[in-house]
Amino acid sequence: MSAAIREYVQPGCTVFFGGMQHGEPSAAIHEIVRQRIERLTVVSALTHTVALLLGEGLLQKLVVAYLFDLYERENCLAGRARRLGAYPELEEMSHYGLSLALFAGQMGVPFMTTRSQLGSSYLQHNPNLKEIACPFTGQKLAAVRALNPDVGILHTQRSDPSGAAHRWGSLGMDLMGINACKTIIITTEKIVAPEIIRRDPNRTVVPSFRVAAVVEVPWGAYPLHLAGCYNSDLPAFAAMCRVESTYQAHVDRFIYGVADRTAMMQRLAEDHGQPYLDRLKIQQPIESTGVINGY
Amino acid sequence: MSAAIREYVQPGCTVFFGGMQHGEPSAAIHEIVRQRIERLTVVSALTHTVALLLGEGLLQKLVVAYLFDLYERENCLAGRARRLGAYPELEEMSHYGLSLALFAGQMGVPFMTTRSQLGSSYLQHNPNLKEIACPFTGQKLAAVRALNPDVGILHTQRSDPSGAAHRWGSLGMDLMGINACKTIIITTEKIVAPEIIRRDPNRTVVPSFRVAAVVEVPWGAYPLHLAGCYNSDLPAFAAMCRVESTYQAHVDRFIYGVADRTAMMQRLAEDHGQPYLDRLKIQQPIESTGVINGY
Amino acid sequence: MNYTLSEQMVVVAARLLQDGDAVYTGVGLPTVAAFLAKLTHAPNLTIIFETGIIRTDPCLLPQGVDTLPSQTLADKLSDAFYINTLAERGLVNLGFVGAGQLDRHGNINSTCVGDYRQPRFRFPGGGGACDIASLCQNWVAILRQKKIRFPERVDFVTGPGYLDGSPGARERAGLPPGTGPKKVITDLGVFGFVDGELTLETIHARAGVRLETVRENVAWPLRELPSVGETLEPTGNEIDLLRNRIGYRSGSVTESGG
Amino acid sequence: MNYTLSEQMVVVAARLLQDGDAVYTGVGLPTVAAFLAKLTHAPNLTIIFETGIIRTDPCLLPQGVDTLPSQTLADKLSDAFYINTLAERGLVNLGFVGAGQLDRHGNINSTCVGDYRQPRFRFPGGGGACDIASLCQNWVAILRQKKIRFPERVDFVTGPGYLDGSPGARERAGLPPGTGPKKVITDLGVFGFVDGELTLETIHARAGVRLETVRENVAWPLRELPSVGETLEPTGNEIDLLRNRIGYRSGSVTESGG
Repeated sequence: MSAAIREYVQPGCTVFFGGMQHGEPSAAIHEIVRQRIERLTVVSALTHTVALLLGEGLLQKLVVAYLFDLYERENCLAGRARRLGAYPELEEMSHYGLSLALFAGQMGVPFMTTRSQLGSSYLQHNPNLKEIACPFTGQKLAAVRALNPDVGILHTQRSDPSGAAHRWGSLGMDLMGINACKTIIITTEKIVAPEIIRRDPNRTVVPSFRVAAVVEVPWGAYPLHLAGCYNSDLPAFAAMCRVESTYQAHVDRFIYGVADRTAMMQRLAEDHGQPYLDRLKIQQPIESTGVINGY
Repeated sequence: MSAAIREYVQPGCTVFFGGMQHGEPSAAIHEIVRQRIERLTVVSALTHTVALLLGEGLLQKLVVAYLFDLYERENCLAGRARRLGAYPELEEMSHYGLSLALFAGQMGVPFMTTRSQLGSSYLQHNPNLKEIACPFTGQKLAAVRALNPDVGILHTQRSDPSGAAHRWGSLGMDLMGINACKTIIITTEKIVAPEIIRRDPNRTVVPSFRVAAVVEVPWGAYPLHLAGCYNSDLPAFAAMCRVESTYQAHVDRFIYGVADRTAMMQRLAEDHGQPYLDRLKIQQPIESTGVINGY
Repeated sequence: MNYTLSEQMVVVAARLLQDGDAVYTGVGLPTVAAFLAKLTHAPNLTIIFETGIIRTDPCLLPQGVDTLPSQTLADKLSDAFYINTLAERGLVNLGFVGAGQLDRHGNINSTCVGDYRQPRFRFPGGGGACDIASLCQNWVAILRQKKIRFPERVDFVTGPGYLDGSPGARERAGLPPGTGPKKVITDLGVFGFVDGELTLETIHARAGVRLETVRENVAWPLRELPSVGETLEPTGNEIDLLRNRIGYRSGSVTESGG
Repeated sequence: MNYTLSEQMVVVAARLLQDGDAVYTGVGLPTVAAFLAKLTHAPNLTIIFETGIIRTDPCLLPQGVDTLPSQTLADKLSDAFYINTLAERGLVNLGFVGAGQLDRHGNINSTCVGDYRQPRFRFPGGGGACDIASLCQNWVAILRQKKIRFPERVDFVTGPGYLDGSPGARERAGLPPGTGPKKVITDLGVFGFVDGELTLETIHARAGVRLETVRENVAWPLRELPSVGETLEPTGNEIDLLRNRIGYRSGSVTESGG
């Protein structure tokens, strides 16, 4: 993880994180904090641990529809960013607008359209939204300019060593987001044999020639839930962010104070007992019927 | 099948058939022929049994990128259509163009863009393609007008009784095509319990509120192959279409002469022996590892 | 009958849903309302969450929109793109949104108060609220009512209501014809729209709310139906389902959707 | 060494592929060429079929592009949309196309001869050929050479070559900068492009093809490299792989991709 982040996430670059309220690459985000990679532009939707980049003053710009932590009454992170002189520039659009920006990026076209956001104030404040007329019908549309982040990080349930990975559960902006990126890092709960991936190639996220690095990192989305792997521990995360003292203690002990995610999970087990983590695991797994291929 | 086709496929309507060289809804197409539903506009990509609609004079218009049977040296179908006074109007664009027309239809926006087809003659002859300039960059783009077929038919490997269905294998234009349609008919190799579908909801094609009818029809894609089910018998189909005599004998015996696909497959077994069909079945099935959900 | 104002709000919202509807809901009261409708008069309801979850069975009450319970045994798991294409196609009958503020013409603001670049107050942002407010056939806002949250004109239109309230304003802006806010449900009353203006329809009188309180908690002279009624109370069955089947506890989920 | 002209064409095509390339191939010779490249000098080749199949392992030789063998154990199964987004993003290094006709400036016609609405001759249509010719970083046409198939100017541009041949014509049309046809492989020779004009590079002399035959089978005065070479013959290893490992029999697959 350390090497992949160091090589591909440069200070000042634009990063997309997958995981819209589901299975975000939080271990990768911790590593970015640990390496203190600064002046990042972050493109993301409903990711929670991006809050740490805000609190640690590593953001230059946020391209988002929503970030809970901008609500200064609720926690200490935006205030910390201000004090560090690193309150990010905001570029805002709606969630659908953001998904279209990334989709256009995936497609290699300069924009996509929707009627959403017409009549709203987003169009006045975001230069990457413009009103246009349809060449066939004349109707008004909001054009959303394409986004191609420098690097994208997606956490997945399983991947082969080449980066052919399976992700399932709700997909938020994962597919258009990761496909839009110039460089792709896959983090995964488990590295598996290529055959496991290729027996169900419909579920493969991107072909491996698109993947720059693959990192195995169990619990890589904690404190988020990840389908098939573990439930979320978000209430604890939200409580920790509320005030400076608990926040500072948390980042010192669980990010700067450890080498990696494995060490972090060990500390969590030490501090709270192994049952604290065990209760997050899937209690009643439901396995799907597979699909058949072959000839 | 008979009732679903009679109710939803009206003379003169626009029909989308899924299955781009993979698992097309051929049983449904046979039923349309059997009911002699005329003046159809067909939107499709690399479907083979659409040839029967051409040969039977049931087409008014084709919205396609390619149809083998337009090649009059190769078989008798376009010639038959001419003699029946039903050689269809052609609206042509590239395959990617067609997928974008359907994608725009799915999205509910009036067009999508690509650089493909710029410089080509498609733009001069198809009024549903127009050159536009990007509002952000000024660059030229081909705008492809949205298509929303009246009815779409997709054949699937398994579906629950509500129409929540799983389809896998190569997907051609299946997803954007079926989503673009106003009314959706799902045909399926096998009706299964809802739980089978819901244990892998990432694979579900459309939510069931979008589905008007579900029809169980084993061998529903024959003579095409269908992942997990059977290999193709396309050489036999192509040979049959070459000359009038074999073509006429085929449609008389296997379409007009039977009530449904079950009866057709029985006739095939009678005429050629059961091993003829058995050899099409998957000889070496490869089953995927399932996915886990639950909490 | 004992019930909380949150329960009253949920019940009003649930009753707006019709059998066969597809509803786009956010975390909190809207999801509870959808589950309640499903268990009462709308068994064929389809519930859509913005991360891509489409389900017809209720699930364990999500603490967020997206949880393993809300994913598990869903009818379809898709993404934020797919569910909005359903909305833009006109296939989503109703959307629920929360809002930081809501103005006289139903415009919502979940972005900021004051100048956009130097705001006096920052909300977390609109998320998918603009998409719901723009694209669903109709939408309903649910929020607690305080005067500061009901300004005459919002500083930032995060989600379009009837804009300036003039006839056809949404359509002129390019929004899909016939869409717009249908109801606003607060802890004080229920509002509709007449000529594009927020209009009080009923107050939660049985729960002790007075007309004066409703009027005092908007920043302009409130338009009212000629005869403002009393909000129909929850039935015993509804409260039983809410508490014992759905597991809803007032205060156990946050108020806002979208 | 005994080999057929089809085998010669395949070998020329295979040698155009570089290790690490992503190649968009159609049925027939192009697929055989990609498999051969994979087994010789380009083990890290990614092969893309237009129905959505992306694979890095060769498979049983498909009779069509899409068969159960070509689907099974693919690296990714997607759709016609996805693979073209890869191309438009500039991520596909080379595309192979077939063509009904190819003209002096590399424009291909797989649509019709004569007036579009009253054609003298109808081809089956372009399929994905226009997408490959428009979007891939470069493309290669493979077709058998007859004069009638090499007119000076095609009646319908199904896939853009260098258009009128003027400098920057593709870019002026809006096509991605730097794209365009790179080679044309026929059963007589191999052509490149100089100043946007088809230019003979080598002839299959060892297989008995004469320069005159190549010249006679285009409809205009053919441009040639100052010194037209002989196409490098297939090696014994290539022929062995083609026949015994890939299972290619000349005539067993059709010529055209796209």
